[in-house]
Amino acid sequence: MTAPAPRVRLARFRDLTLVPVILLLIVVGAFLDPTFLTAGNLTNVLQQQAAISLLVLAEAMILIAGKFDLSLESTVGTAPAIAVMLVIPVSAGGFGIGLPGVLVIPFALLIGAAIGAFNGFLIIRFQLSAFIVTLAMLIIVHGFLQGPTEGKTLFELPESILYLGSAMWLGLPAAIWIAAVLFAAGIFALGYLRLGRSLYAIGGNSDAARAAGIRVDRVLWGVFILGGTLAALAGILETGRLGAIGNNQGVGWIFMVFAAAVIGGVSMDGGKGTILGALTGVLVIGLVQNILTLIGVSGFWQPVIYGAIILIALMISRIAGGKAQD
Amino acid sequence: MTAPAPRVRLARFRDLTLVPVILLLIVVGAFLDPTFLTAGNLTNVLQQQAAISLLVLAEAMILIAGKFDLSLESTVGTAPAIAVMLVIPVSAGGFGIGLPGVLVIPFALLIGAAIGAFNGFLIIRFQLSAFIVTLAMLIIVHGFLQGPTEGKTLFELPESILYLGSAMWLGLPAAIWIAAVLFAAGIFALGYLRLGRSLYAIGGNSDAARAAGIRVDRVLWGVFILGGTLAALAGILETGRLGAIGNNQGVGWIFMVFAAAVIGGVSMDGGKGTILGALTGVLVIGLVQNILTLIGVSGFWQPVIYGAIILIALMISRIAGGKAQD
Amino acid sequence: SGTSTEGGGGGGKVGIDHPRADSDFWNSYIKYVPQMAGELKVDLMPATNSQNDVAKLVNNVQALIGQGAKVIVMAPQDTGAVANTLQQLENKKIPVVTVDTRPDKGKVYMVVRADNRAYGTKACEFLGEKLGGKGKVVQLQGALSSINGRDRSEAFSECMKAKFPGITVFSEPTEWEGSKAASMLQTRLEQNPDIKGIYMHAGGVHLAPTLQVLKQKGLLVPPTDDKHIFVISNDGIPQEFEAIRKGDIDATVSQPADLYAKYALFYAKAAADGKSFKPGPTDHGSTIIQLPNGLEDQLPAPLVTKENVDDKSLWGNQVK
Amino acid sequence: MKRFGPTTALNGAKIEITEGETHALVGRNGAGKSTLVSILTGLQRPDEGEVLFSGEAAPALADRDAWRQRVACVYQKSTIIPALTVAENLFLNRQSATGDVINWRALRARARELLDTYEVDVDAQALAGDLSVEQRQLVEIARALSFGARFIILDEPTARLDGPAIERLFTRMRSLREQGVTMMYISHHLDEVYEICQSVTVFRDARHIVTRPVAHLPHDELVAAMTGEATEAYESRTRTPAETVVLTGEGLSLGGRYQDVHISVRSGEVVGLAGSASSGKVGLAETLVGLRRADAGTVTVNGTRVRPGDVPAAMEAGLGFVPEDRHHEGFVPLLSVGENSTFPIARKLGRYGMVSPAKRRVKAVQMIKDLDIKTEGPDQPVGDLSGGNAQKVVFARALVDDPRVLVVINPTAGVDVKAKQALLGAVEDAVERGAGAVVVSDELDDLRICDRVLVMFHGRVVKDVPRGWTDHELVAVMEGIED
Ligand SMILES: Nc1ncnc2c1ncn2[C@@H]1O[C@H](COP(=O)(O)OP(=O)(O)OP(=O)(O)O)[C@@H](O)[C@H]1O
Ligand SMILES: Nc1ncnc2c1ncn2[C@@H]1O[C@H](COP(=O)(O)OP(=O)(O)OP(=O)(O)O)[C@@H](O)[C@H]1O
Ligand SMILES: [Mg+2]
Ligand SMILES: [Mg+2]
Repeated sequence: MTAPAPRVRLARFRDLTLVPVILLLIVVGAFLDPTFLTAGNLTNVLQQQAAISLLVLAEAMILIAGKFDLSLESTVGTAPAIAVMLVIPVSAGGFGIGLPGVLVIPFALLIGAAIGAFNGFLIIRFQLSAFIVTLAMLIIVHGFLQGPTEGKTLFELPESILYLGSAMWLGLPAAIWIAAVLFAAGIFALGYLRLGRSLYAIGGNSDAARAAGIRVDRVLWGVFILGGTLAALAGILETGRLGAIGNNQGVGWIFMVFAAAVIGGVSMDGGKGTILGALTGVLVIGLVQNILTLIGVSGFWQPVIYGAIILIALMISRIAGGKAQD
Repeated sequence: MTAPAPRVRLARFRDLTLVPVILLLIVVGAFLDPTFLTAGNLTNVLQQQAAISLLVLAEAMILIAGKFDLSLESTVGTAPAIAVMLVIPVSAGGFGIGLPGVLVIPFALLIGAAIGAFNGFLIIRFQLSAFIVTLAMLIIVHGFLQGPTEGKTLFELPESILYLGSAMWLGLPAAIWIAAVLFAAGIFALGYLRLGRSLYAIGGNSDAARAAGIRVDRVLWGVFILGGTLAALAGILETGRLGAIGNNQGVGWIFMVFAAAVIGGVSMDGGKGTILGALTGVLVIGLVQNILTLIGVSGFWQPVIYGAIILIALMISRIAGGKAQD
Repeated sequence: SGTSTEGGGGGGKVGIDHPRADSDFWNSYIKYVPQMAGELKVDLMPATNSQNDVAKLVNNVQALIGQGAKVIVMAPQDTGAVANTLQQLENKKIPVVTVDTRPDKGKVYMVVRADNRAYGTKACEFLGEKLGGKGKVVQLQGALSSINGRDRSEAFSECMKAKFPGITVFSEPTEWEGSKAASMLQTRLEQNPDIKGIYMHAGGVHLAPTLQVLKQKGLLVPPTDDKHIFVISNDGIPQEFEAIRKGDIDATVSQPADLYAKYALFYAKAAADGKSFKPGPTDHGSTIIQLPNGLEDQLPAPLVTKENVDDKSLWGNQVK
Repeated sequence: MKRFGPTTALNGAKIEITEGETHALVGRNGAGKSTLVSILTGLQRPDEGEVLFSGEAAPALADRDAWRQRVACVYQKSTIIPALTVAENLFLNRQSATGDVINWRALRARARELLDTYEVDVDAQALAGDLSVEQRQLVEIARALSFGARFIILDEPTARLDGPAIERLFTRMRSLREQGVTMMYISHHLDEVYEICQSVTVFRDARHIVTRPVAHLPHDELVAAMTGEATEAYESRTRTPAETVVLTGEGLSLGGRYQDVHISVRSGEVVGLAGSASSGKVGLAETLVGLRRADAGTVTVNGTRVRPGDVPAAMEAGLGFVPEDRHHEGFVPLLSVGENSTFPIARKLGRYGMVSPAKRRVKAVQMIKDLDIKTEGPDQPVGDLSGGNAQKVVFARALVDDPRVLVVINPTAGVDVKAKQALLGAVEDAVERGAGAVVVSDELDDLRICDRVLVMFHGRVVKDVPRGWTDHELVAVMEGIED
């Protein structure tokens, strides 16, 4: 009984295999551009990643529970847009129903939850493939942004939906605080709550989880609903940051979301990974984007460098983590 | 021992759960537009789907073997583009190396194979996550189209690369013949060849496959290389059809490729599905696109209808197939 | 240049963000930028690229400011979602020149663009006249979520409805994709063999697929032939000119990539030097108009046909 | 009554268990025992019939908590979650004793206490996926027993345990019975039934055959009830090994598992490998077949020196083997019985890389007959077979190429009495055809067919015991009591 000790310690650090990558990026960034290490720039990085990080949080939970949700990226635009259109006048591109403006945030969250619930319904009740259901939903939900707006940007927004994404709390953008609190809650829930732990059991072996008395279907459904709600919140933050809802808000995010979750150690096969790991993944991606922007790499070659850095991060986390990935 | 007969027959038809959907689409199409059932229109549908169908063939094999390749879509543009740039003069956007024009097809296939080999190398030798490696490669490979062309469309192409995608053989576009022959070969290989059957074993339980004497790594590597080569061939056909290589050739295809494979019954978890099933998936998608174009649905709402039809196809194949999907 | 007044001196670094790198038009623009910067002696910072993503645009602009940009040149493809950024820039007293698009909200120093609605109208008038006000035409639309695609599309359709009610318009949403354009055009021609006109929103992505489909159908014939389909394109890239010379297509609207680059930097430098402008005609054949949130210099976008296709002043004839 | 498609897994079967007794359920592979277990624990709904607990109707299927209060179970299929620690697996879904927030330190302490109670020597913080098959089984048992349920079902708990572990389990079961706990016990080791149970129910072909107190059902009658015919005890055959050596391992060492092992097997010889837990016998066998790469030493199969860690090469040289864990390395669940059993000879089933389905079918039908596999036919996926029948398919795969060297690891795990005889007979048949065999097993019955048994202790071969040993002698060597 002497061997176990080092193994345990390793296991605990497995969430943090990206920390050397983050340190490396900070050193490289500081070296390449003096602006990089300024508080202003680092705050910008965090603010820019706040919205997408909520998607990573949602996707990490869904992946850990052994499922998949591609449609989150469409919810980012559609949930706040439909909510806004419920309250603004026809002249500004709304439906002209004229519901009170303060309700726009609850509406948006509800719409996100409803999209998640519909995903969950199809996947769990009908036992359809999560990948393909949410792929179809990605297309459909985005259509529900494009259709009613006819491709136009909504820019006359009620003040309430702009607040969260643009306010400053204690000298930092509110979005950073919100993301931080939600990540802390996620780390706590998936580490210390029975419900959170049940995601690992379901993702690891759903028959065993069922046999152990976990209400697998109910928990999964809850995770999809929570995922949709977080995506809607991400949309609210993004709306506040940009001051308008464009027709492709959120479009194309999902690849980055998966990249962040997976290099952060969350397995695509379910049951493995942590929220803290996913957070490190988000930070790596944010720092890489920031550095590439600062040094002004040619737009044509930027993707190559970016992709190569993801690959290198993956290899480093493979070597540091020591286990084959899936 | 009287029972087995029905089960076998059922199992054989499980590949064909989309046939009712296809029949339904044909009836609906004929009803909605008189052009639909003309030989000319149906030939167009097949020709339009020929290139993407090769990607579906490649992805189906990779999925059956339990892996994943997102980068195929980038190979569709990059492999022919680089091959073309090796032969055309600088004035037309080439590298000015001036290799003979007849070599452009072999070059393109080789480049595709090389991309597949590199994917395989990272995934098999380094045991990295296939999803994230090929996601990074999707970005990188596309960068290798954007970088050298500086985002420009290649218009001046050697005749040889245009031939396959535009020629007519026996009254039908050559691309249709090529896709048909390759699908027939795929159906035969995965049904009756030792090597083909080993993909199912590897995807179903790779440890058991190894213990049964299958050279798992070698086979997987071969599948990635074959996948890259097929993607390059798809790129060649597409180049011939469009007469130029644009900077986003193939971009965005991968979602449709997965949708076709999965509604066609190929499992994302490996070991399940057939090439014939994948082919029915391609046909469904092609028919839906054709009908939507014929009836001229508003561009804004088209995605909603499109996504909804994928969902319905999925449900029908679920009900007809009778088994839960994953 | 209209009327300019000298203000306090200064100068300073100009930050520039490119909108995308996947279309020929923007790539020509991107190539003109450093060249023009050299000619105009603009202190240009390394360019960023927001890859058609407004979120990236915002990040890039923040980075440019962080690195000390005094003027920003950008081409927001999403004209609504930059409102907040423009507000921030205004608060920081950093003037903004936008290229190609006109932000819906937020202060701009100068908008440098040709009118995309005018492109659609020009194409409509050209096809309407050629077809004699009756028949069927196809418009291969760009992405409807982009303002340019939407402007061209709406202007074309509205003009057809108003001026040529006898013409039926089929609108195909191609998302700027050649593959979709080819498939949709092929299907539409199968359904309506009597289509007589095509308007392509972007020659860069639509030209080759359209010609390939027409060739396959045996419809690539001179205007004198009954089967001829009149094709008008948009962009003004050299390949379109080549096709016009060969008689494959009939016209294009030349989008002035060189002028975009030149006047974007010209106004950026002027802003850095503290100059200001007033509405009115300019010395380079354009007009400055007053917007609620700034000024706009409307550059000319000529219609190119067989008659003027060899005109040396067209940017498409200067590309090497 | 329970049907799976065309298969009737239970047909009017009934079982009645008196409170406080330990009740055995026996039957051949595929008799429907595990299906009954899943119905009795509320995982599946019977197509017809009902379940009563103390005369009350069973709770609704969705009400898992109610089921778990009534019955705890060790399932035949693993319900361990590999990515979680042992401690968490033990207390899955009841991690926190009080309140909602999990106190990991307390959880580990509880787990350690539980593991100590059941004398399970594993680290509570280890990942369950890193445990050996045997350790995992012990964790499952400890978990089921720890619920405090008044009714416990154990479905083949001893199939993967060695002697001392089984003894510890029985001690525990006896003390539970003294506390009035009712148990249902499923096993293919009939001697265990006599040792631990008071009454026994026999199933055959999905039907209930007989229920009787064990004292009133002698061994022969019990076997006859299971198989439907009189069956004699297995007699191992004698033979004289030839001179040719078909398998040698020289100077093999693998860090932490075994050191400097020499082994050589002649044609016509069966060599046993025995040893208690962690003696290194499985690791050694896995090295011989190429599943593991030794740190040092060489393996020669049938005269060919095989590249270390290269299973295909070893198989080409003439090796057939049965791996330790059939779920892990034994079969591909979605593929048919026919395909799973013929993979090693695929190249012989057609020309130009083709596999002729007709030839495969013929071969598979023959293997199904030879090994008496209960299946709907060669096209049934192996994943749908009962545990013992799946094991037979793995055996079929090992034998299909008529190997010159046969290495079998725990070959009869979960296999019924009659099938056990068929499988051991198949090993002996292969040996009579000139093969050399290595049998790695925790079951002394399996080792009886061996011409000699190599006993391993702490990674070294400590003794070469010739045929004719008594149980007591062999166990003493295995435990290191005598050398
Ligand atoms: N999910 C399933 N699908 C189809 N058939 C099944 C399924 N589960 C069990 N069966 C069939 O039901 C029958 C009874 O299986 P069961 O697992 O109950 O046998 P068992 O008595 O436990 O056998 P063993 O001793 O080998 O474990 C077998 O013929 C098996 O093939
Ligand atoms: N140090 C270890 N690291 C990883 N796995 C181990 C280790 N020790 C044992 N195992 C697991 O236990 C199995 C058997 O181990 P080994 O060959 O060392 O002893 P054994 O005599 O078969 O022990 P047992 O009787 O407990 O099975 C192996 O297949 C392996 O999976
Ligand atoms: Mg069983
Ligand atoms: Mg063992």
